[in-house]
Amino acid sequence: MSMGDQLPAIIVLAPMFGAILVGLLGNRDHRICFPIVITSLLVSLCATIAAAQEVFTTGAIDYFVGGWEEPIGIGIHLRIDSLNALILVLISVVVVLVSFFSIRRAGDQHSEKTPQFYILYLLLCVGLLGISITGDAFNLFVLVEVSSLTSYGLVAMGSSKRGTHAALNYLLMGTVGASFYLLGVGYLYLTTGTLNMQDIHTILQTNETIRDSNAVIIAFLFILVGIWIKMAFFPLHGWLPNAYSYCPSTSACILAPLMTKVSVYVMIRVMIGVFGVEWVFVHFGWSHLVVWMAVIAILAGSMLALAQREIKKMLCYLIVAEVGYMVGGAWLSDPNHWGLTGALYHILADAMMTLCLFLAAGVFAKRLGAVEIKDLEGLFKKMPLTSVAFVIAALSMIGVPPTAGFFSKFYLIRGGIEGGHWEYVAALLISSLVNAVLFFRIFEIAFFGSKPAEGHGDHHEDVETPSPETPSPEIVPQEAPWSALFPLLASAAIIILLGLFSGPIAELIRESLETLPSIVVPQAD
Amino acid sequence: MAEFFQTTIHDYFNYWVYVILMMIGLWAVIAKNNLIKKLIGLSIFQTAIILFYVSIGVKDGASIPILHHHDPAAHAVSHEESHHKEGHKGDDSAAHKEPGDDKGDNAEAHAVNPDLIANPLPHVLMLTAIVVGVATLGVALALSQRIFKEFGTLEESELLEQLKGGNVDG
Amino acid sequence: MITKVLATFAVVITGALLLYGVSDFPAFGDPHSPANAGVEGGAPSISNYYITKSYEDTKVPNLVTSVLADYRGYDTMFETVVIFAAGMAIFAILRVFSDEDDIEPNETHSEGNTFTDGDHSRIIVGTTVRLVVPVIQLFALYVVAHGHHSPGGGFQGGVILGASFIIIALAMDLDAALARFSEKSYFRLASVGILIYAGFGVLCQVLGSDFLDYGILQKIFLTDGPEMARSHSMLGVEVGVAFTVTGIMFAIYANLSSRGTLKSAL
Amino acid sequence: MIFAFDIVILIFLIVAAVIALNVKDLLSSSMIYGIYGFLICLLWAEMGAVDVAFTEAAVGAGVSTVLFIATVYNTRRRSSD
Repeated sequence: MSMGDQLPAIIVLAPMFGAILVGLLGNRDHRICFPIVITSLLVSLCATIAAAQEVFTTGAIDYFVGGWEEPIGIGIHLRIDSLNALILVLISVVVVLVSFFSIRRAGDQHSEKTPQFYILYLLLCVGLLGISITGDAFNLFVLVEVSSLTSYGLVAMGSSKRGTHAALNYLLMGTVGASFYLLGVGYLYLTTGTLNMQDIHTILQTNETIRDSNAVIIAFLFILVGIWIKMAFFPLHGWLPNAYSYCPSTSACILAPLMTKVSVYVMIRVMIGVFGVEWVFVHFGWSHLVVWMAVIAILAGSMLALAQREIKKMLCYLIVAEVGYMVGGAWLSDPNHWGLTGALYHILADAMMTLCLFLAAGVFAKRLGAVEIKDLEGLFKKMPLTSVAFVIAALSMIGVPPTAGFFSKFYLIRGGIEGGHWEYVAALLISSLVNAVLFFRIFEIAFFGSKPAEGHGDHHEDVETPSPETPSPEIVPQEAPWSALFPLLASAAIIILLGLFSGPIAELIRESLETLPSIVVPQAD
Repeated sequence: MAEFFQTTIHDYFNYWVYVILMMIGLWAVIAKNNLIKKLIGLSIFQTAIILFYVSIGVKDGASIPILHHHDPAAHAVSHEESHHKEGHKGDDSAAHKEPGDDKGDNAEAHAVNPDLIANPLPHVLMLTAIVVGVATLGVALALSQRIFKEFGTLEESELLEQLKGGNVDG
Repeated sequence: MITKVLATFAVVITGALLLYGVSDFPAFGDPHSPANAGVEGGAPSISNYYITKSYEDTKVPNLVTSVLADYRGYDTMFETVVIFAAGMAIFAILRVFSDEDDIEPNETHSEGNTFTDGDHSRIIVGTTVRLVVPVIQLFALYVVAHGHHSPGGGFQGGVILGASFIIIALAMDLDAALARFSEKSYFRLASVGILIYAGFGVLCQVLGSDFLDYGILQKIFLTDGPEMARSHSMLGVEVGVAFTVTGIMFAIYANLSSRGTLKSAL
Repeated sequence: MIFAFDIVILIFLIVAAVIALNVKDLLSSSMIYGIYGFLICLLWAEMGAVDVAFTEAAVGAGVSTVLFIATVYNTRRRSSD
């Protein structure tokens, strides 16, 4: 039994043993928490990289927990294939970066609860990694509950009054969403008799009576609605803006980039792995309606972001728009799957962009006390390095070529054109334009000072009497501490690397979609 | 009449009731003003889904999923006699060839007959769902206590007024 | 008012969709429905496999316990993680350390540590609880240990054990229960519970088989075949689950009933 | 699995659920939720799901009701709707 094929278990177990150790040893001395956390996450990171390497060289890794293999559905079946290998690497990279950002948090308020914070943090990593690996429909529900419960705890952990109310709303909607998913799996189990994703897939392909039965259509509908609620897809996004903007900044930095993206991956896994592409686009057939819902999500998200004054609220509505990109991309049903490639690539790109932006917003709130956009006075001078990372992430959001955001939009637009969804392509372009307006408005305030009319350039500052909002230049808050700077610059660098290597990465993703039958959906209009 | 009773009432009554219970729970989660009532609605919503899962695994005339005597052969024999009295259906389904136990049927003279034992899988899944439901309920009650400590009320209407009106700290 | 109309509208649609799905269901109680007897296209029915083969594999008469702890043990491990995470989340949300002003400070109970502490109205409750609690705890251990043969197991036994401490807190006051089961000890007990469960899994890996594959543990339990090893390790895993559930159930009650102060309580 | 018994409990369930949600006093609402919990536990025991019934009795109906009552004790007992 070489270590090689124990990888799926190691990936999930490393953070879990970290959480247990923090549980046992953490209360005695809080300084021991971070070393345990960082070692367990690094072990998991190496395991995911090794697994990804093995997947792209030899092929999918199948792992049967408990050694139950012969009849397929008996035990729980974990599977790493080219669809989720990159997602696993993404999760462990983001998790390691944010754990650096969380060092600073340990010092300040609520320091008695540091062990509990790290336990919830590690168990959230266990839930997210487990969701990406599992090949069993009910096991996915249990892991969704693990990650949801830990995220409710993380959101409500701060001292903000609005945060508690937002956490309760998040809990109510999240639980209803997870229960809808459970209901969908129940309908599927009742008609197919098994819980293993691959087994359901084979049954749905071979057995006509089941494939056309209403119960399977209703099962898919409820699984989809449940996942959409977890993903904050536009009409069901009510919980996200308050939950992520009023929670402690460390929690926002870990939840914003990952929770919604992993739910998008789950939707794609259910569409491809469980129901099968041709069942979804031919039998279920509502793909045009879903693309139109995605268009509405993109436009509404962008417009609402434009209307916001607080930075974090604005970023939250951008997340809602980005979710619209991915859902639309996945449902484009274009013949050679550029939409799906774009959606999967966008999961990687968008997670990094959101991470960088939320880290920057967290640092602004901590160092400058800047909650509103207009508070970002003279940012470039005060915090040059943070601003560099913020600008890179913003350019990537807009879709400027060297960054990852440009290439993901490029693939999505190409999928939209080939799939004949011109409304989707238009929505993408409009949203990029709105992002441009959004971020240049911030650049202007950050670079030129609060009121452009008041004469731009800070060299005038000492001449005029410093107006009340512009703090006098000598109290210039210095750069963010290294524990915040390292993840910021690292994520900005990854955004550019993802952009430069987008060709080979897209090729890796397309290789996983090769086996899908390319179906041309009869154009409804 | 018995025909009507058999087809509509017997076959689908359980599923009708689980849908009604679920809708009562969902309606309460959305429409009730008091947070505790919302949580009671959420619990009813979750127990209704558990009722649906358990009614998947029910078999007419089947016993609980515990094999009584240690020796399965002895067990299956006593099982068939005990069922003769109770339901005539049990008898002919016992003779019916089951895919599960046709292998080596004669070697294990009386392999356990799956039709006479309830399906254990939904029960396992629902143990998990009940425990997850209570965990979520605990966290939700902790949140509502903290909301009461900070806002002084548990009524959704008053909470929204306070959030919109006063400049509650961000 | 608008939310009530919106709610009714959403509920009616969801209910109609669900009932539309129900129309295709096999009859209730039908032993040959796909879930109970499998579908011709797919693999042989897994539940029939559990019923016919699980006694040979694991020597555990209670099919639910064998499927819960062995075949789908990975699910149950994450269920224990869910409970542990809920305990930690409630601690993080509600627990306060500084005794800032409490809302509606309840009249503090007299400091008596005896079950009745002289207050006549509590004599009946106090004496019965004093007699009943050891029996409850014994029954809880029986339920955990006897999970293989009768309904019960880690979760039920753990909850009953936790409930025995809750009864002490209700009959006397929270300080008496915390004196017997302090905060540090119930969080440590919960962590040890998960350590036992995951430890069994990793032990199987170390001995050379897959995660949670108990058959390999026959090298340790020195049983003649893997089946008995599976049965013993299932009992070990159930004990781990019972530890975690006991600790966390009492933690949830202690935090909720005392608004996180762990002082004046229900 | 006596079907008549099944129907009676199911009807009681719906009645208990509706009452639990409409009673104004939260303490009695929690107790009626306890009744609902034990009714559904009885139903599952009767449907052959003994482990689920045991868990629901201990965890679902038992501990949940205690947690509800603890929370109502620490907050307000009257509910507006």
